[in-house]
Formats: sequence, C-alpha cells, structure tokens
Amino acid sequence: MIRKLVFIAMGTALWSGFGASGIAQESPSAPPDSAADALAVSAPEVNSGDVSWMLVSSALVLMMTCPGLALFYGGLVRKKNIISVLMQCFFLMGLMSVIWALWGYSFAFGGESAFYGSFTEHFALRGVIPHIADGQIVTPQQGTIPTALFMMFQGMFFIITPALICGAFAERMKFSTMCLFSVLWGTFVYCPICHWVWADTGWLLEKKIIDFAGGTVVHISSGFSALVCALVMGKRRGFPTEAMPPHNLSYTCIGTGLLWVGWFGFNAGSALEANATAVNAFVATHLAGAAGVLGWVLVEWIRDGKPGVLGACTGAVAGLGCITPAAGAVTPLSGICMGFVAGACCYMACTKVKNTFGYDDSLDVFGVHGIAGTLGVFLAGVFGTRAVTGGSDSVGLLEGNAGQMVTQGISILATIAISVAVTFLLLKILDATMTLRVSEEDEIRGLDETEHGEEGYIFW
Amino acid sequence: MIRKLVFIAMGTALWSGFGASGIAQESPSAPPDSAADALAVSAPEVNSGDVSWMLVSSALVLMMTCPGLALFYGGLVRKKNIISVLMQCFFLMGLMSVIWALWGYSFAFGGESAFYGSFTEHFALRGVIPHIADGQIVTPQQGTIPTALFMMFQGMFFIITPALICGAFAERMKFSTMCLFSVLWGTFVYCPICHWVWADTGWLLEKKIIDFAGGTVVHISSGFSALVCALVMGKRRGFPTEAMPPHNLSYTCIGTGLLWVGWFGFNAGSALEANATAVNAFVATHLAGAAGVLGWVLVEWIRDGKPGVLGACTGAVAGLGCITPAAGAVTPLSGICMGFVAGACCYMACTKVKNTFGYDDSLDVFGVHGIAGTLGVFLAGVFGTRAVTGGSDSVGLLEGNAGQMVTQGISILATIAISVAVTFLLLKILDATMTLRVSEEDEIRGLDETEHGEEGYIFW
Amino acid sequence: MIRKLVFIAMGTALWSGFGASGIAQESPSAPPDSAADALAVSAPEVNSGDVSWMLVSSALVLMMTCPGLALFYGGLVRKKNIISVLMQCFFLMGLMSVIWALWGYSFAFGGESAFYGSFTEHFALRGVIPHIADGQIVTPQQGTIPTALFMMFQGMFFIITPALICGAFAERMKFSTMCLFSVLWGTFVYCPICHWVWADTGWLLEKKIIDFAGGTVVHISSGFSALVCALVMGKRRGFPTEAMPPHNLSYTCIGTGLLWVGWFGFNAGSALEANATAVNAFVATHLAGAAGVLGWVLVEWIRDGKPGVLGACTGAVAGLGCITPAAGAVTPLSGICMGFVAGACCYMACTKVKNTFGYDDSLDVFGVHGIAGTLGVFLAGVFGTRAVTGGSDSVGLLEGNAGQMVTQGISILATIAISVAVTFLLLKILDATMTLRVSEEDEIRGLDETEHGEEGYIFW
Amino acid sequence: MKKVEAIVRHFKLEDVKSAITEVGIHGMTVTEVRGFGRQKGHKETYRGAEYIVDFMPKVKMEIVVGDADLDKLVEAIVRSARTGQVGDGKIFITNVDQVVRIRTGEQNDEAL
Amino acid sequence: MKKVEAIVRHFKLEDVKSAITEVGIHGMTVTEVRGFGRQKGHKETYRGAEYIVDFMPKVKMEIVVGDADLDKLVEAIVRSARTGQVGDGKIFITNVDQVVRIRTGEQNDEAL
Amino acid sequence: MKKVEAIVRHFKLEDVKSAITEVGIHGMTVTEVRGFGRQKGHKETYRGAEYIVDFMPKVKMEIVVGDADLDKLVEAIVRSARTGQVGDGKIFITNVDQVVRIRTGEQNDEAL
Ligand SMILES: Nc1ncnc2c1ncn2[C@@H]1O[C@H](COP(=O)(O)OP(=O)(O)O)[C@@H](O)[C@H]1O
Ligand SMILES: Nc1ncnc2c1ncn2[C@@H]1O[C@H](COP(=O)(O)OP(=O)(O)O)[C@@H](O)[C@H]1O
Ligand SMILES: Nc1ncnc2c1ncn2[C@@H]1O[C@H](COP(=O)(O)OP(=O)(O)O)[C@@H](O)[C@H]1O
Repeated sequence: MIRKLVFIAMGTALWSGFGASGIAQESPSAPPDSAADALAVSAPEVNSGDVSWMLVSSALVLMMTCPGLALFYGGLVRKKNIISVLMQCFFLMGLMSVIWALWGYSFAFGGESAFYGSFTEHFALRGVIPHIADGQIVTPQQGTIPTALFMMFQGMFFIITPALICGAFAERMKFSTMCLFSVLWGTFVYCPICHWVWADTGWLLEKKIIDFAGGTVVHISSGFSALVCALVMGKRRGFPTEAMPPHNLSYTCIGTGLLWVGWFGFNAGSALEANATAVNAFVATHLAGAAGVLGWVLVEWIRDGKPGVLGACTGAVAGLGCITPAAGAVTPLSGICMGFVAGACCYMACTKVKNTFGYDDSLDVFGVHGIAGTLGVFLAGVFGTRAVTGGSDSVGLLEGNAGQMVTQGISILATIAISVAVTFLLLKILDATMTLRVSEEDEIRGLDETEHGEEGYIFW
Repeated sequence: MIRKLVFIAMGTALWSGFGASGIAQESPSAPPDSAADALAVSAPEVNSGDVSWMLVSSALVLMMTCPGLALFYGGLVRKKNIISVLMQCFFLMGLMSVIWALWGYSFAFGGESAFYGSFTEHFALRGVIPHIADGQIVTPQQGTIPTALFMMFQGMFFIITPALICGAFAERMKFSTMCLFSVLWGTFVYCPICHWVWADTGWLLEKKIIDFAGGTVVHISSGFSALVCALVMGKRRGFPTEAMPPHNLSYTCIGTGLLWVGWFGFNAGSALEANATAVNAFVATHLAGAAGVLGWVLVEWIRDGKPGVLGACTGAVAGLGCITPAAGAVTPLSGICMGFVAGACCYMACTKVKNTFGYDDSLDVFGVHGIAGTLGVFLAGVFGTRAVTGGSDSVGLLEGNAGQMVTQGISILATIAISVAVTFLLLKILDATMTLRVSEEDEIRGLDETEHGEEGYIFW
Repeated sequence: MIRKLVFIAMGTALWSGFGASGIAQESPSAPPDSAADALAVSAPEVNSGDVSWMLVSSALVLMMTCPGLALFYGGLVRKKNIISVLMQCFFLMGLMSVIWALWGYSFAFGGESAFYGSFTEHFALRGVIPHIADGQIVTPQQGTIPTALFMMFQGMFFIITPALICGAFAERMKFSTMCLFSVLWGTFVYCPICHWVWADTGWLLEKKIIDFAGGTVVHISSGFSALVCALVMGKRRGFPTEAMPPHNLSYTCIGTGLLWVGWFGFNAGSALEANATAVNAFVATHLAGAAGVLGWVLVEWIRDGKPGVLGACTGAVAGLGCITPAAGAVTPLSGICMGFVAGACCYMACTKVKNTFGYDDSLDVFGVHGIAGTLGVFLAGVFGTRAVTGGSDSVGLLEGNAGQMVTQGISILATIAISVAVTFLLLKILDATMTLRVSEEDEIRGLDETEHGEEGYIFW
Repeated sequence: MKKVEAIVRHFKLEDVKSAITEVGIHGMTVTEVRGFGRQKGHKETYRGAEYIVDFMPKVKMEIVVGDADLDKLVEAIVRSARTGQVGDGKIFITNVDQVVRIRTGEQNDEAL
Repeated sequence: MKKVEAIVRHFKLEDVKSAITEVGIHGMTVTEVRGFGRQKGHKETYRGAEYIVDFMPKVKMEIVVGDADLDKLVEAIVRSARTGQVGDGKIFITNVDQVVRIRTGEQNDEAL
Repeated sequence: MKKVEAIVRHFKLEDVKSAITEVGIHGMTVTEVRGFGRQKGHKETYRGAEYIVDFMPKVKMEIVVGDADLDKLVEAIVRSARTGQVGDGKIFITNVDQVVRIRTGEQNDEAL
C-alpha cells in the first residue's frame, strides 16, 4: 500500500503533522473556538477506528504508571518502603492529571512561541472540551479525533514522566516535597520540552527532530533529572555497603509485563491514528523490547554467570525506552538492533558507570531511561527511513541524511540542559524551604510507617 | 465540530437512544426476529471502530472484577480470608455470566413493561446471537454494533455489581449462600433497576433520568444493598475492638489501578460508540478519579496527619463511582468538581458515619459506592449540559432545568427502595433456609481453610 | 444483518480466508513484493477499526504470557522456584519474538508447500514490513490490515505456546536447555502445525479444518508436548509423596483473570477484523470460560467437599482452551456447553488420570490444555454452525455434516503425532548434549537461587 | 530469673498481652510458629491432591521475669489464653542465668 | 523435663516429624529461622550488585520431653535429619523447670 | 555451654554478625520476632480506623557458645547493637546441657 500520509513532513511526529496541516498552516493566529469551527468545516471527520485506538492507548499509558511502574519500582525497594513507592506513583496519577487539565496542557501545547506554551490559552481545558459558542455546540477536533482525546493521551505522558523520576530518590524523599517537586518539574521541565518537540510552533519540531513518542520529552528528561536528584539528595543511609536487594522481584516482573503492554499505547498510540504508522510503531516497539531482553541477559550471563529475571526486565525496559523516539521512523528490524544495543549498554550504565561514580540512583532511572533515551534519539537519526515515515526525502544517516544527526544531537543536548538546570534549581529551592529528605530515623524505620502510617504486608 | 448525534434526547443514556430511534420508535411491538430483519435493512451498518471499542470495553469491565476488584478487596481483608474474597469475585464471573445468558439479559432488557423485563423474550440469548430464520442467517444488530456485543457489555456489569456487595459481608459469609444470594439479587434487584433505567420502555428512562453508566443501576444498588447486608448479617467477631488492618495494601493499590483502567471501558464504553461522547466520558472519568484522590487525601492528611495509599485508592474509587452516572452528560471540568467532592464526602462516610452508627460494612461498600453513587446521580442533575449530551434543550440545574433534579431524586429514591427491600427479604429467607454466616470457629480459623480448603500464601 | 463475509469458506479460519481471496487466488505464485503492489491496487483499504482491534488483540495476547501465564504458573510452584517460572515466561517473550521475526513467521506462513513453510521467503520480515521497491514505498497488506500486524498478532501465539509447556517441567529444568528447546520446538513443532492449519497452502486448511484460534496449533500441541516432557524428564524429587502445594494462589487467581481478559484478544482477535465474527468469538469465549468455572467447581465441590479458587481458575482455563478452536464457528450457547464439559473433564484428567499413570506434569499442562484442546477441536466439529461461519453449507455434525468429524479427527491425530514425535526427539538430543535437569542439590535449594541467583521475596 | 515460653492461639495474642500488662509485666518477645500436637489439622485440596496440614499456626510469647513475678504471670497467661478446646497451647518455664539491657548495659532484674 | 531444640534443613522437616512421632512423641513447635555457620552461602546479583547470602533458611524444632524420652528423641532426630553435607544443623538441649497445659492447667509430664 | 539470646534491632543484624565473627564465633541462628517493651510503637490509620502497633519488628539471635567465650560474645553484642535509644533490646543467657552436631554426631564443645 502506498502510504496515504505523504503530506506528513519527514521526521515529524505525526500528531504535529495534523496540527501543521490543520490549525497551524491554515489559521495560525485564529482564536481557538473559531479555529475549531473552521476545523468542523474543513477537517476530516472523526474516525471511530482512530478514536477507538486512541481511547485504548490512553488507558494503556495510564496502566503503565499504575499498576505498571508502581509494581516495577515497588518490587525493587525494601519491604519497609513499598507503600511509599506505590503512593508516589498512584498519587501522581491524581495530582498530575488535575495539573494537566488546569494549566499543563495549555503550557505544553498552547501559544505561538517556539520555546514555551501559554498558561492561559487552554487554561482549565478552554477550547479543548465540548462547549457552547454562539448557541452552537462545539467539539474541538484535531486530525480525526476530538481534541479532548489528544489532550488526554498527552496527559498520560505528563503523569508517568515525573513518576519515572521517583525511582531516583526512592526510600528517602519526603512525600510532601515530592508532590511539589513533581508539579514544578512537570510545569517547568516537562511542558517546555514537550512544547519544543510536539507543539506546532516548537523549535525542535521546526528543526524536524525525530522523536516519535518521547525519547527527549519523557526518557532523557526524566533520566537526567533523576541523575541530578540522586546527586543532590545524596545516598541512602547504608549505601553501598549495606545489602539492599529487591524485596519482591515477582512484582517487578509483573510490572514489567504491564509496562511492555502499556508501551504499545505509548508508542503505537503516538501515531494518533490506527494506521500503518501505528502498526509499524507497535511491531518495532515489541521487537525492541524483546531484543532488549536478549541484550541485557546475554551480557549479564557472560559477566555474572547467571541470567536473572531482573536483568531480563530491565533489558526490556531499556529496549522499549530506546525505540520510543524511533518507533514511527525506523523499521522493526532496526528496532531489533536498537533494542539489543540498549539492553547491553544499559547493563553497563547500571553496573560499571554507577559503581565508578558512586551516586545512589536507587532504581537506576538514569542508567535505564537516561541512557536508553539518549541512545534512542541518536539512533533514530541513524536508522530513520522514509519507508516508514513516508515522503520522498531521505530520513536518517543510513539513507544519507547526515544533517539529521545534527538535529538529533542538538535535541539531546537541549533536553539535557534544561532538565539538569531546572531540576537542580528546583531541588535547591525545595531543600532550603521544606527539605528534601526524611530524617535518618524515619529512613531507617521506613517511609511506609513514618510518612504514610501504613504497612505493606501484614502476613501474620 | 457540530455534534452529529443531535437526535439523542437530552439526558438520555446513549444506548437507549439507539433503541429509541431504532427499535422502539419504528417497530415497538414487532417480535425480535423480524425487528432484527427490519434493522438489517434500515439500521446503520456495523461500524468496525465502534465494534473495536465495545469489544475492548467489555474486556476492560471484566478486568474490573478480576483482577481489579479481587485485588482491591483481597488486599483489605486479613490474610486468612484472601482466598475467600478472590473466590467470591472469580466465581461470580462464572456464575453471573451464565445467568445473564440464560435469563438475566432477557429480564433486564426484554419485554414491554415499564417496570420489569421478560424472562422469555431473550431466554438463552434467543434473538440476540446469530441464528437462522427462514434459511437466512440473522445477526441481530443494535445501533452500529451486533446485539450480542451489547448484551456482552451489559453482562459485565451484571458480574461486577454483586461482586461489589461482597465487600460488605467479607470474612464471614457462607460461600454457598453467597452464590444463591447473588443469583437472586441479580435477578430481582439488578435486572429491574437496569430495566427501569436502560431498557427502551423503562419508566426512569421515560422520565429522562441522567444515568450514563450506572450510578443507580450499579453503585446505589450495590451500596445500599451492602448496607443492608452489613446490618442483617451483623459484625465480624471482634469488630470493632480487634485490629483488622488490611493484610496486603500493595494488592489494593494494584487493584485500584486496574479498576481505574477498567472504568474507562465501563464509562466511555457506555457511549456504545467510539465517538465524541465516549471521549468526553473518558476524560471526565479520568479527571474525576484523579480529583477523588486529591479530595480524600487532602482531608485525610489534615485530619489524620498522614496521607495514606489506602486513602488515595479509596478516593479514586469514590471519584470514579461519582462520575459514572454523569460521564456522558457533564464536562470534564465538572468531573473534577464531582470527583473532589466525592473523595472528601466518602472519607467522612467511611469514618464518621460508620463509627457513629457502628455497623460493620467490612470493606466500606456503602461508604464508597453508596455515597459516591448517590452523589453522582444527584450532581449529574446539577452539572448536566447540552454541550455534552447534544440537543438544544437545557439539561441540568445549572443550565436552568430544575425539573431534572426531581427526576434524579425520584430515581435515587426508587433505586434505594427496591435495593433495601428486596435485599432484606432475600437475606431473611436465606438466613432461615441455609443460614448466612459461617460458624464462629470457622470465622476465627478463616474462610480460606474452612470454606475453600486452601491457603493464600505458603511462604516457608 | 445478513453476514457480509459470505465468500469465506465454511469452517475456514477467517484469516486464511483473506489469504484465499487475496493473495492465494489472484496471484498465488507472484513474488511477495509485487503481490503486495497488486494488493495495493485490488485489496480493500486498511480499515482503522480493524487495525485498532488487531493492535489491541496483539497487546492482549502478549499480556497473556506475562503477567497472565507468569502469574498463573508462578503461583503454583513452591516459593523457591517462583523466579524461575517468571523468568521462563518473560525470557521467552524476548527470545521467541526475535526468532519469529527472523525465521518463525516465514517458516509458518511462507512457501507453497502443504506441509512446511519457507525459511527464506520472509526471512527477517522480508516482504512483511514497509520497504522501498523501485523507489516506491510498499506497505504489505493482508485483508484490511497491514501484513506486519498480522505477523505480530501471530507472533504473540508463538510466544505463549512454548511458555505453556514450561508448566510441565517446572521446578526442575535447566534454564539454558529450556531456551534451546523452546527455539527448536517453536521451529519444528509449532511452525509446521501452524502452516498446516493457517497458511494458505496448509493441508489441514485445505481439508477445511475448523480451528479458529488454535485448538490444534496452540493447545493440543503444547499439551501433548508437555506430557512427553513430563515423561522424559521424570518426576520432581519428592513427587508425589512430598506435599507441594501452590505457594501463592492469589497470584494464580490474578493470572487467570488476566489470561481470561487476554483470551478475548486471542480468540476474538483471530477474526482479524472487528466484525460480527469477532463479536461471536468474544461472547462464546466468555461464556465458555464462565461455564468452565461452573463445570470444574461443581465436580470438585461434590467430590472433594469444598469449592476452591484453584479449581475455579483451572476450570476457566479449561473452558477457554476448549472454545478456542470453535469460537468463530459455534454459537455462544454451544460455548456454554463446551466450557462446562471441559471444566468437568479436565478435573478428571488432572486428578484421576494423572494419579493413575503417575507422571509428574507439574502444573497440569496436559490435563488442562491437552484435554481441553482436544475436546475443543472435536466439539467444534459437532457444534459448528453456518449461522456463525456464514455460507450456505452445513458445518458441524449437528447440522448434518458428519464429514467434518473426520477432518477434525485427522487434525487432532496429526497434531498429536508431530508434537509427540518431535518433542521426544528434541528432548533426547538435548539430554544427551546438555542435559535437561538441574542437579538434585540445585533442585532442593530451588532454581531461583541456583539458576538465576535471585530471591523471589525478601520479606524481612 | 525465669523465661516463660507460652505457645498460644494466634487470635489470643492481644488478650494475653492485656492480661500480662495488667499484672505489671511490660516486656515480651513474640514469634510466629507452627505447632504440632493433639489438635487436629485440616485438609487442603489442590486439583484433587490432598494435603494434611497438621502444623497449626500459633504464636510463641517469650517473657523473662524475676522469680517473684513468675506465678502471677503464668496464671495470667493461662486465664487469658484458654478457650477449653484442644490446641490452647503450653507454657514452658526455664531458668535464665543472666539478663543484659543492651542500651545501658544494666544487668539482671534491673534490665527487665 | 528437657527442651530439645533442633536446627535442621527445611526439606527435612517432614522426615524428622515422622521419625519423632514414630518414637512416640506427639508434640512440637516449629519456627522458620536463618542459620549462619560453616555451610557456604550463595551469591545473588541484582543489576550487577552482588550480595552474599550467608544466612541459610533452616527450621528450628522445639520439643519438650520427659527425661526418659530424651535419648531416643535425639537419636531419632540425628538419624532423620542427616544428609552428611555441611549444614545439617545442631541439637541443643536445655533443662525445663515446669510445663503447663493451658487448656487444663495440667502440669509437667502430664502436660506433655 | 551457654545459649545467648539477643533481641536486637533489625538493621543492626549485619553489624552484630560482624562483631561476633570478629571475636571468633562462627555460628548462630536468627529469627524474625516482634518485641513489646518500653519502646513506643507507632500509629497506623486505615480509612480513619486507628491501630496502635506496639509490637516492633526485631531479630532474635541465638548463639550457643562454650563458657569461655561467653563474656567476649556478650560484650561484642552490646557494643555493636547499641544505638542508645530505647528499644535496643536485651540479652538473655541460659544454660545448655548438651549440644549435638547432626552431621557427625559430635557432642558439646566439639559440635560448636
Ligand atoms: N512436646 C511439645 N513440645 C513443644 N511444643 C509442644 C509440645 N506439645 C505441644 N506443643 C505445642 O503446643 C501446641 C498445642 O498442643 P496440643 O497438643 O495441640 O493441644 P493442648 O495444648 O490443648 O494439649 C502445639 O500446637 C505445639 O505448638
Ligand atoms: N553456635 C551456634 N549457635 C546457634 N546456632 C548455630 C551455631 N552454630 C551453628 N548453628 C546453626 O546450625 C546450622 C548449621 O551449622 P553449620 O555450621 O552450617 O553446619 P553443621 O551443622 O554441619 O556444622 C546453622 O545454619 C545455624 O542455624
Ligand atoms: N521481659 C521481657 N521478656 C522478653 N523480651 C523482652 C522483655 N522486655 C523486653 N523484651 C524485648 O526487648 C525489646 C526491647 O525492649 P524495650 O523495653 O523496648 O527497650 P530497651 O531494650 O531499650 O529497654 C522488646 O522489643 C522485646 O522484644
């Protein structure tokens, strides 16, 4: 089948494509309501198949945070902190969702600037959800789906990204500070990067970055912020001399299975349609996750003598993280290569690199998401192909487009820069005003008892 | 986009809409088969996007019962009763499904009466599933999906509603009595209410009740029946002096995550199409759940000094329960208000109210589902808006339609009346004939050992 | 509604139908690329609803392996082997996926032979994923979905089938040998049977076998291979005198819930479209699972005195396994009968039969999947009806087509023959070259510690 | 000083604790154990395979007391732990040579 | 009366129980413990971080017997718990002053 | 021979183990226990229902030693287990009549 979507610019995330062809090009400065009216006339009809897929994808991405990530992380801490990890993930589902509806979506996708969004344009979902204008019911639409659905799908990313960071300061951060940090981080790190990459007027989109589903926006941003958290907060009491093995690897394994399933929504959903791009993203995602398992386990088996399920799980996440930016731009075969490399590299990052520098990134957020995300954005520039993105221009380095590598490099650096700088600033301010860590006694007793007044398991 | 579905009467649950425009108006008294034939000619074609979404929604609602509810409830009981809770949820998936296929669907959706269905019209799925009539293959259709799918989706509600009640008599009810009670309750409480609200000829539908996805049918009915169960069965041995903390809050948290994800099928699936109504229901549902988390946790944090994950989870369920009747009639912003209020109110109901009256609603079915459901049906009448339901008449109180509040009030009262009366009657009969509770010794040893001959965890 | 798909031959799995009407009939000998081009012209357009459903189905089938099966099996072993079971399931998701992409799909669906596929035709997804031919972008399509999606959906079956076998040799097999065995078994047992039944030129398809979603390909093949494994490997140390109760039945119950949900993807997804066949398969699947619960529990309650959750779960799997080959060919009412019979029969197989012969099929793969699968293929020939398959010829025995029983019988025997013979051969070779079992000391200490160097739970 | 080891039913733990503290003893150490004795176990059945569970869950309470408190302690335990059914448990009393409080280094009766 | 505490391997529990009941002793209390001793532990590796697990899972059986039964009990345990490999465990024997059966108040030998 | 039972804080286990092995003792048995004493418990709240948790998680270490090693062992435990806060735990010392190594049948000091 010849790809229908030839008008999508090469290397452009598809959902921006809709904007580009719809709102941005035809009526860039129109106020939202009339833009929506305009859409009602000129836009393609709402497509039930696409709506169906995007509803499912949104649900799947929510499932990634809880139970997915909650179990993945929850299993890795010590028993006395299981509740605290579950609570961080679960409470962020509540908190970040409401923030997203209030100003997050607006600050990410609103406005005309290349660098930041608008707090007011879509404040409290203005112009996003059904409303009545001039007595007419208006249901804003984006591409073939209602805008509210696009907003919701994006909102699920806004939840999971700060939740990923929680792995870095697990077992020692104050819950109240964590909440405020997440809101501020979401607003001042996530939203700007999201705007750069996916908003119609974002400067990285303008530069034709390949970041299909969030290599920069989600994985590099959270991974490098996590590293800063680990460094600023300091080590857990007893690290690294005291043994801190995962208290429930079966949770970690279940969680990874759910993350994997949810990732299909994350990546294939990022096509915003149930089309061939979604299919390619799905297949590439699956095979990259699979190859990530093989990559990590192989290296671990050779170096440590035994293949472990934690390695298999971590390898899967590494592979899945790595393919994220590339899933809509590379073939599934390239996905296998990328996943395998990511699995192997993340093993090295979580063992050699961490040991060398001695920081306590409790659950290896940097070693997995930071490294895999960076690798993924980089390799998307290498393996990107017009067979997948459509169009007639060459896409990645292997197709001869060396310039793409520059764009990818700039995107990586810019994402790291803002993540590191703003995270550092936020942590310093919060430390001074409300402190970051619980007391040493509370850390020893465990956060479940001291921060939440609950116990994870009462088995007798 | 101007809403396509303007023919849907204001405040009418969409699926009834199909009936209203299809079967009920054009051929109200035609026998099912020929009605189906008529549909084959005049009805819209089966839409693959809608089918896709409704298949997914059905699967999601099943997932709510097990693992969702099974884990949510299972984590809350003491270790010696974990199997009994899992068994109740799981076995009801088997039992209620078969009952639904045999007579439940027929008694809920068949017949011409305003008050009850017909046991015979669709007995054993007659006229619902593909069959051969006059040598022709007939696949009955409802709206844009096969009737069998509508039946299936509805059947998943028939499973989860009695399963919800199990929380009230957890840790002390005889399994055999529970089975019979659920069948009778499903038949004589659930089916009638379902008929009133969602069948073409139901009297509450006629009154234009706003109950999109089951505030009356599912939450009020189960919540108030649960209260009756708690009162009739009496307290657990040792309640309230003995400590009965949840044995595995991590299960409760995972279960809540799955319930939340499943609720998208429950609410957005109730649009019966993958359309803008489904999208609105999805977004409103998500934000109400999120706000429910914030509502409960905030009050708990202030009153008890610590924010707990059980509070966060319960708040989410409260918010999700509250938005259920309203999801297809209010905007997502109203969803935030409703969720927040529900979270806070249910906290009060589960703590103050329960303590004051001293009944032992083991897992707070009344305090969560009863209260949130009632609140939701009430607030649906307040916040309902034609921006979401379509049409040109005003919908809720805030749009000036005070009459809707009367309808909502009547609906709430009628639902409570039948639930309380019939549940009370059933329990009294069952107590006299086969007793409701296990022996005191069995209660002490735990139902896992005594009722099921199994152990939940063997960790040594 | 009169069924659209009347051109689908009676008793033919639908996806083969597409092949038959598309590739096979119009251009049987054309090389893949030009066939794809031809499709681009003559084939139906990609349908977003169908794509949406098949993406979801693929995700659901993956979820069946992990967390579904991983939890179902993981809960049944002793605590010291939980990691080994999780690892087997999870690692196979990595390993089998990559094998499938490299040669599995090609060897199953490629080639022109009636008996085996081609290693080269689609090696490394050649002709399956988007590629550039003559400067044109080609996205191969099959029916209304991209071929890559068909490949992916099928690939999920390739993962779970060997994972099912793991239940037979749980708690004693060497991990390295298990990996190699699975690759070889997938290649030389799964792929040939899959080719016979679902590839365009397969001899059982030619014979018009009714095997909608894998009664032969998945359940009989894995069940009988499992029996051979149990016999060749010998018993676990201590079996049957030592008590080996499941260490965590709550996992088994959660896993079953997820298997059930995933099975909707497995069976209803096998329609390859979001159409009435998918709906029928969905409903029949659900009711068969439900009836399976009732069947097993009833017999168990009568014979053992107590209804257990393990029985309910196993009954569900039995019912679901039994309906698998029939879901697209029988009515949901027949599904209830089939599920009930399967539940009761599998109880007998797992208790009486196993005790009589004394083999140690650790987690009853044969007793559940082998028996239920055989029963299902057999009963599909009895209950198959043109009301569901479409067409005007009679389908099953009850419709007067006794010949179908012969086909079903031959299919069962052929599947058993190749499964038993090749599995036996592979095990003998692997035993001679790398041994099958861990040492007795390792078996006593548990595979978690000795094979994987990890611990499942660290609760103190 | 004496060590009193009482094996009691699980659900009696709180009652016994109250009874003990009422007689003025404010320290004890509790362990989850399984007891085998006259009390009949129960049968568990998994897919038709029967297991007799004859190790019953119990709790063991260890209380070290000065000799003077011994009798009233034993009496308090017996009174509060009794149901009259087989399986109520046993009390074992042994001699303790020396007690040390780790925090202070205090010894013997002072350490209790 | 004597208390016999036997630390044995996990999987030997059933064998030892049988051996003990065969010599006519029908009560015991079992605890899950971790033992540190000569037996080499094993290594666990989580994302490259190695932990030496040198506390091995064992079960502790506590059996209180009349003095007359002591020898045959010890003999039965040694016989049934032995594998000959390092880590088979130990038996510790201490004196018990008094035994009470909670259900009846019976004392000493009568209470066993 | 003496049995030294030390009830210590959970997170002190590794420290105490090191201290003990440093003074030349290479065997011990550890049990997870709950202790009730002077140390204040904490409050847990579940949907507004408050529970006072006054059984604190502790570990019990049992070490049987020859009489000669007793003092240095007790000293090592006290030193390594102390934090100075209420709840550091106790040491109880009792007499052991006999020790048997199951693997070899060796007795008493030879069995340690
Ligand atoms: N000889 C013994 N040594 C150690 N513990 C014992 C002994 N006999 C009984 N017990 C413990 O006491 C518990 C109760 O004993 P049992 O014989 O069942 O009932 P009763 O205490 O009523 O005689 C047992 O479960 C076991 O834990
Ligand atoms: N001095 C001791 N005090 C208490 N328990 C001990 C002592 N030495 C050994 N044990 C227990 O006995 C178990 C077996 O001891 P170990 O030295 O490993 O082997 P063996 O019994 O063959 O000499 C240990 O795991 C520990 O539980
Ligand atoms: N009389 C006693 N008998 C047995 N164990 C005791 C006794 N008193 C205290 N313990 C144990 O010692 C632990 C510490 O005692 P506690 O009074 O809290 O603090 P401290 O050791 O600082 O005096 C308790 O948790 C309990 O396990």
